[in-house]
Amino acid sequence: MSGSPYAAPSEADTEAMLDAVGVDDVDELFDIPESVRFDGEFGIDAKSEQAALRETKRRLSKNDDLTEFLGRGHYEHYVPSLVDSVSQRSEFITSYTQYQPEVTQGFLQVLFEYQSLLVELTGLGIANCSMYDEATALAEAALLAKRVRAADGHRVLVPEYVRDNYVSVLKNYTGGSDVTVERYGTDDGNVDLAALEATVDDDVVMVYAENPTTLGTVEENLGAVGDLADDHDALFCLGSDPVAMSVLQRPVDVGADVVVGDASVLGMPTSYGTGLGVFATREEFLRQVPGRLVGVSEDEDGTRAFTLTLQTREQHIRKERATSNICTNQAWVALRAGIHAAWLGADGLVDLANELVELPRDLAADLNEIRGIQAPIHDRHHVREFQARTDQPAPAVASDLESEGFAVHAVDNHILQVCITDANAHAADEFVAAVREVTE
Amino acid sequence: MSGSPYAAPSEADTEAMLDAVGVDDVDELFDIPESVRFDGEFGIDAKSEQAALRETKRRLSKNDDLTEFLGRGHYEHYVPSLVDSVSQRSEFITSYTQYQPEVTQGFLQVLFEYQSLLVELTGLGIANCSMYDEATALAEAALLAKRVRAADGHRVLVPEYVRDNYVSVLKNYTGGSDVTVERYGTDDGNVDLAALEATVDDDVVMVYAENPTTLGTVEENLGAVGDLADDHDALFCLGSDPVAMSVLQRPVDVGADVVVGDASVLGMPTSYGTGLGVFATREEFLRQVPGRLVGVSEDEDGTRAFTLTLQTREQHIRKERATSNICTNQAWVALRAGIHAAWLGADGLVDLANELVELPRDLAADLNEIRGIQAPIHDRHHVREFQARTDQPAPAVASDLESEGFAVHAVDNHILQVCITDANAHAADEFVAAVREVTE
Amino acid sequence: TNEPLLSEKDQTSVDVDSPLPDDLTRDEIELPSVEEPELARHYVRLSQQNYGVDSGPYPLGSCTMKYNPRFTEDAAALPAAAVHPDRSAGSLQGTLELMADLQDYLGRIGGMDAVTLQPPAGAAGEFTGILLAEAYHEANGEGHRDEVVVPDAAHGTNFASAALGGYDVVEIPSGDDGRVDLDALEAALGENTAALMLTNPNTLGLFERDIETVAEMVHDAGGLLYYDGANLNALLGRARPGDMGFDIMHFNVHKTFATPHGGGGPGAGPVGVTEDLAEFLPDPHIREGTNGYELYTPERSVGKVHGFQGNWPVLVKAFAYIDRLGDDGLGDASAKAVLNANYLAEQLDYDIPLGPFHHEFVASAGDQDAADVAKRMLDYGVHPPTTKWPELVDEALMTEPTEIETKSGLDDLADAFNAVAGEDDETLASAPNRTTARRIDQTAAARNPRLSWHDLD
Amino acid sequence: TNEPLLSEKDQTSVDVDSPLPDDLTRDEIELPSVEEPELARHYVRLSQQNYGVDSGPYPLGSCTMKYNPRFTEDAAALPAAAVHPDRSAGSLQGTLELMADLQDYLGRIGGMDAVTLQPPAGAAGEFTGILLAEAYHEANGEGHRDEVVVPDAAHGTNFASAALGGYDVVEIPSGDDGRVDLDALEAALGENTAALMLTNPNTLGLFERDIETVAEMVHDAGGLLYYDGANLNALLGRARPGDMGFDIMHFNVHKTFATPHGGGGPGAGPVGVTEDLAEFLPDPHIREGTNGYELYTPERSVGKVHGFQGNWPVLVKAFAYIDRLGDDGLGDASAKAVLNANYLAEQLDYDIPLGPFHHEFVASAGDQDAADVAKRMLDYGVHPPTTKWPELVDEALMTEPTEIETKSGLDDLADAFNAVAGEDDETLASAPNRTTARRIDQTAAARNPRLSWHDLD
Repeated sequence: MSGSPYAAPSEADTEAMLDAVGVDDVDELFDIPESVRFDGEFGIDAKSEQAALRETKRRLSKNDDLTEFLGRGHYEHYVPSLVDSVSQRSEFITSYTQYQPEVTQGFLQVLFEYQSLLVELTGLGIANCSMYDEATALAEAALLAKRVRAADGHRVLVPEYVRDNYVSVLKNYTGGSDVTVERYGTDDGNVDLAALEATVDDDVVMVYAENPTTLGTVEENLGAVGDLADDHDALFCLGSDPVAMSVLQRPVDVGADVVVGDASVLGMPTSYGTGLGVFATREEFLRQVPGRLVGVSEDEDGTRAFTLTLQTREQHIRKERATSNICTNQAWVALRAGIHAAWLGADGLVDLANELVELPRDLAADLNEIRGIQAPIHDRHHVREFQARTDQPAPAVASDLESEGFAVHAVDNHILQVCITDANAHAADEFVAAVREVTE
Repeated sequence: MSGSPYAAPSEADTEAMLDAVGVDDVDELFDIPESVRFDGEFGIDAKSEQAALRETKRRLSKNDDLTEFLGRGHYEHYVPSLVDSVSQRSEFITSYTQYQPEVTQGFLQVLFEYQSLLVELTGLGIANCSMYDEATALAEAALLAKRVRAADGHRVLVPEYVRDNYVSVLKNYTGGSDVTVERYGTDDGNVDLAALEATVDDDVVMVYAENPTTLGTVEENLGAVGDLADDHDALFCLGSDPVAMSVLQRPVDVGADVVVGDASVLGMPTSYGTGLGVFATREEFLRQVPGRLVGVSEDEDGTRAFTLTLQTREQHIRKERATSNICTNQAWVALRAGIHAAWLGADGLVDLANELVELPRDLAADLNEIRGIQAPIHDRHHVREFQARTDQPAPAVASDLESEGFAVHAVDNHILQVCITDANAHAADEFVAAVREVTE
Repeated sequence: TNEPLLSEKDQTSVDVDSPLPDDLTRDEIELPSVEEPELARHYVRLSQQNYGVDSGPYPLGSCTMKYNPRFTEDAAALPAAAVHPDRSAGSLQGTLELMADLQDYLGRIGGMDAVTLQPPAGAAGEFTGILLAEAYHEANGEGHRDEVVVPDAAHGTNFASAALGGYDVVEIPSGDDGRVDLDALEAALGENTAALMLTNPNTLGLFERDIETVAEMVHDAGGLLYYDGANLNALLGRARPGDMGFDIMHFNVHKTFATPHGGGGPGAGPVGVTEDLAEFLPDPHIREGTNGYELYTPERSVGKVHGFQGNWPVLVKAFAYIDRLGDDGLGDASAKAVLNANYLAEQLDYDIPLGPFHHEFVASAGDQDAADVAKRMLDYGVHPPTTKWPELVDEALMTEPTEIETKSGLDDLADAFNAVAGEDDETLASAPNRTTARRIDQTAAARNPRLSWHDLD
Repeated sequence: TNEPLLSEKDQTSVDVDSPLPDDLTRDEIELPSVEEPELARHYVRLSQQNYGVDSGPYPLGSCTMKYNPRFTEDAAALPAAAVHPDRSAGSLQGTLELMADLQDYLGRIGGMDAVTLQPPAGAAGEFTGILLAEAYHEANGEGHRDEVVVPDAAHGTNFASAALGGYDVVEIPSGDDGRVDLDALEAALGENTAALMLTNPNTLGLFERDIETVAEMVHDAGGLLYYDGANLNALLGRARPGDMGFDIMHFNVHKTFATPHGGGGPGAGPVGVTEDLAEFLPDPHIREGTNGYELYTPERSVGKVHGFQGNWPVLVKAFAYIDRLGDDGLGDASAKAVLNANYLAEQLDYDIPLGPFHHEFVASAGDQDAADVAKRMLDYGVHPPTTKWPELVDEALMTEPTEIETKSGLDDLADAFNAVAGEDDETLASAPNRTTARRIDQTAAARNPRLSWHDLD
């Protein structure tokens, strides 16, 4: 084995090309000072395709094969085969950003349809093509809020239930913008309106809440949260996802100004956290939106055509005054999510969402039958997941469950979090039995 | 769940269509006498895609996960990812036979390139698009021999080493043609020239031999076999495969009139015996060839174009006087084999074939070190596989090896057959250890 | 623009150097050596010059070009499906269970008592059926029966499969109504009749209303009744060949159970039989024994019709399809297939002489040349119907939209038909103009056969 | 012809009926409900209206559009790769080992001491680098440093990422030779300098010959040197950022390690740093501990830059690519990338003012409008280069063929360039004519933004 199997010129062609260029050796084409030339080795052996694939497989086979009851921001739903089949088509997966729309109408239409899906789900006027994930989308929302708010302001309020991970991202993104991120209180797994009211003031640029929350609960007072934000001219940013939004209160109806979330709940298997950041907002903020937007126009013949638009917001044109530094985004994940959503259709989305209300309700009830387990701990409706209190230390329970082949979150000393969807529901009975086994 | 998820008309459309057709219910469109109407149930429950996939998986998971050292006509080589990626493209896999060549140039060219590969490998003038597998190709060869031979004749001679499976197919196909199939002797894993000479006569229409043989041996006297057949105006049919042919004696050079074999050694994983019947022969027999042929022509603009040709040989035109009853063939498998061959290239094919000579040689030597095992039993060169003698009963050894996670052929009371290729070579050491374990 | 042949991209001649002695090897081999990036482009471009069901309507009569559900590909690609055919039955309980279940499903769907999965295609299924009929008659001491009766409108494979089995084919003309002419049948049947091969609904889409009489006549003559499964998609859940008196039948899994046709194959042609014929089925057969599923040789097996077990991955796809659709889905597939054919027919300007038809109909191009009509339809971005066959209808346009088309898809397809119906012969004769290749000279291809790149300059 | 929008195929309004109380649910939702056969066609047709690397040359300068090996897709799709990010480290030893090995590979390739895989794209890598620089200066009591120096030819993301971190961007003009002007750099550096962000070879394909001097100047000023990895494909095995004095760098895995760009992403932007900066890396980091691989929080970690661990499947693909190519393959990739660029340049009629260039060059369209040149090239079936940037070259055609083109592919590409070079402005302005869409009105799109199907009539 020598050389790259993907470097096309044959030996004979290489000779001819060197001749044409007028050098004897390709090394002569490298204008690198001797002093910084690298004459070492990386020490990586070249391999056949078969061996390279086997090497990856060999490593990954060291992962334990657990049935996951995990959620908290990353979810699995059954992904129809059509998604892989279509998204792996060369023309889609090997293409670049649509800088030449005349030859990339296909992907542009796919992204336009994805934007349309999110507009329908959120009720907001516009959605972009994607941010990296929910955390970075939330951060971009805070930056948008800072930019669009009439008065200067410095505070972003997020509820206690938001993952530390996301808050860390939010703080990093807003660190350069004279914004502080603060937590506000919650009550029984929902926003504590009184706590929010006590802290919100005119220095607040954005109030964030989630529905469903990271705890799996359905928020019951979103309209009031929106009103409180509105009273102080702060933006109300709501975190959700495309499946939940198909049945939960429509974001625009509870006063949301921005919706963020992770749309990789559609189209992707669990992928160690790969996201698809939702970013939808009101039309009035259009020119402050981060990321790519696909719009409709006409071509020379007057035929409808799609194109990236309003690019003057973006880094490659506006540089340090851009609305965001994002360039490469999650377009292909958006393609996959779009196919999945189209495959489900309106009915399928609603049915799935309803199933995600029933499954955790039933599983919590089953677990609650077990001595030493109280579930759910929040007196709320749930989507996909819920928390349970364990008499025994939760980390030990989680660890014991791992030995039984199941993964759950231990979020506190005596709190487990359990997620159930269409993807793992078939294992619910075994899971309950395992929990009984390790706790009783 | 009701109805087929792949039946497109919506409920509203169905109503409108029934109206247009002028019936109230779709049942009215079925002109079936009451007495033969079926009013029962199949008793098959409709399922979601997820559930149906799980049901297939559930069944197949009951297969033991064995590392196979099996061959004897069905082989595995590493199949590059490009093969799946390309062959699964909708335009290829969802298309029909190329009856409208103006919109199927792509598949026609693929098949033309496949034919060209076989012409190069065999040295014979023509190759068809595919038969079902080696066994049916062999049978078609015998029928071709019967048709093209100047004098009437009734005997087809095949060597002892041919699988009973194949002989059964051969007998079934020739049963309607006044042909008898007879075995002739072999010597140390090769054709026994003397035995052949003793039996061949002017009533013989075809003599068959293999290279490599079903036993894995390389035939050393093919030229003489060809001459013997020629002496009696019988066709010489050679069985081989595209990988072996890239280094073994070129069929045309040993006098082969027809080459059959299984080209599914390329492009396919083990697939419980799915084949790709090779059928190549001399140009003079062109109009007697069974199956599809792709040829070159020009279109209205004078541009080179491909098309199915010489269709008057085929069943849809010539009916009972067709050269064969074959219609649906193995085109998609030919596509896969063609991609695999192109991916290997000339060098890659030769390298692979050479590896297939070295691997069994080395493995046989290793097994021969084990007390109670003699390998190989034939004093020949081998390709992919060889036979070994076991002091213990071979079926018991094979069964014990199964418990250790390996599958081998027990072909006789004290004879094992072992196949090693690039696909299982990584497990050779464990295999040798297992054989030692179960025999010593 | 044409994609060059691989051989035009590169030809590399390799001197064969091998661990084998020189006299056992060839000297050299010359093949293209093209790196993967260029290979990927080659095949992607070629695919783009090919039309499949996913490209648009494919109303090819008698071919039943249904949508191929993508999940069935995933089912067939499961690693546990990739096994060698010589594996012990004990180590392949999953494979055998799936096959046994598929046998069972097919038996229920066809109304048959036993089913073999071995035939690798529909025509191979027909031939298997012929072998079974032969063995049956032999066993009954009626080996003299050497004729197979086939209606003129039958698929060419029926004739060829019977001939391959050594039978004389007795062709009978159809009646004016497009169905079996009972008098002609009566005349054709006799003591030498081994079987009648029948498609129902026939290739005109017409149900053979007299099927019970036909069955009685064939059986009275001592023959067997063979069902060509090509048009089974018209009957799912509404009628079963076994209930009509058929003794043997084959299934075309790509037609009825949506396995992809792959540009020509692989297919699978399982064969179902009544109890009387079960003992003759090919070797091996699968059954559930006391220790799980097992392979066995039926008592008077005809032997093998394929080197191994047929086209297994195709069988997995068929199983997954049936298992997903179930009774409801299968019945709905037929209902919509028939509705779609009738709705499409209703929209066409072309005359459709015979009916009532089911899942397909044969229109007549009238004064137009049906083959030209087909070429012209390509210009409208759709695949044309089967043409000029069956010959019972002048300039036949044999059309089968299947259940996968939407109403608006059918409307568009009808628009294409009707646009062509209104065009003059010159326009038709010069078509197609908007395709990868324009009209291809078939005569030149056959007169000067060039079948490999070695034959090109 | 256009493929209709899904919303034009169907719109189904569903009244939401849910187990939740009404006041917690929406009333209705309206979305297309299209059966799978039609959906498959929809997406297949849309794909056919899209151009990718597998379609033909894609010499988009600075984007490094390499062939995406298909086996890396299979690697990333392995079932064992599909895991939840909150799984315990103990149960994910395979994932962690692969990540640790990729960190190690990237460290060796870049000459860096530690690497984080968390940034989900190149720009996210830049931003992570900025966070690291900030944390480093803070830790050294130099939190006052609030300026990042960026050459005018740098990628727009450099400016935007620095700004996102709260830094003032000090832009410096390039010298006449297209490289960093040392005087301008000297003037820009000072006690407030946090970092210089540099691409090498730069966006003109030119190696910054004075890199050692540049590094010394930046370090003397107390700043850090940041390497933008966009052009690393030019240097593999021949030079390493770490050896040139860079303190921080990001890798664009789709550019250098052939992961697919997917029409815009996902990417991955791993960041490498020298030992001094390792303690600031994002949380969590991976290391081999006594009980296997483990996740830990670096001592002075900047925290998180992605909700979880970045774009994991992309990282698997990058790992598989590097593991397959090894030293030989990676070095050859760069050699052929540079050879291809030089060979292509040699064939062009357009002027290329600056050199010697490496894997890409910037030609000038001269009197022609570079954007029009690009549109016209589409008519020749190839993807055009990046245009009008960098502005250092008039009417820039920034061209990067990469190593995947054959000589004859480059000849064809050159023919397309040269054909366009010989055409008049009118022809160019009216191009393209042979594409799915003709020239699209960008102004109208921005003036009247219609960003969802709700905005259409």
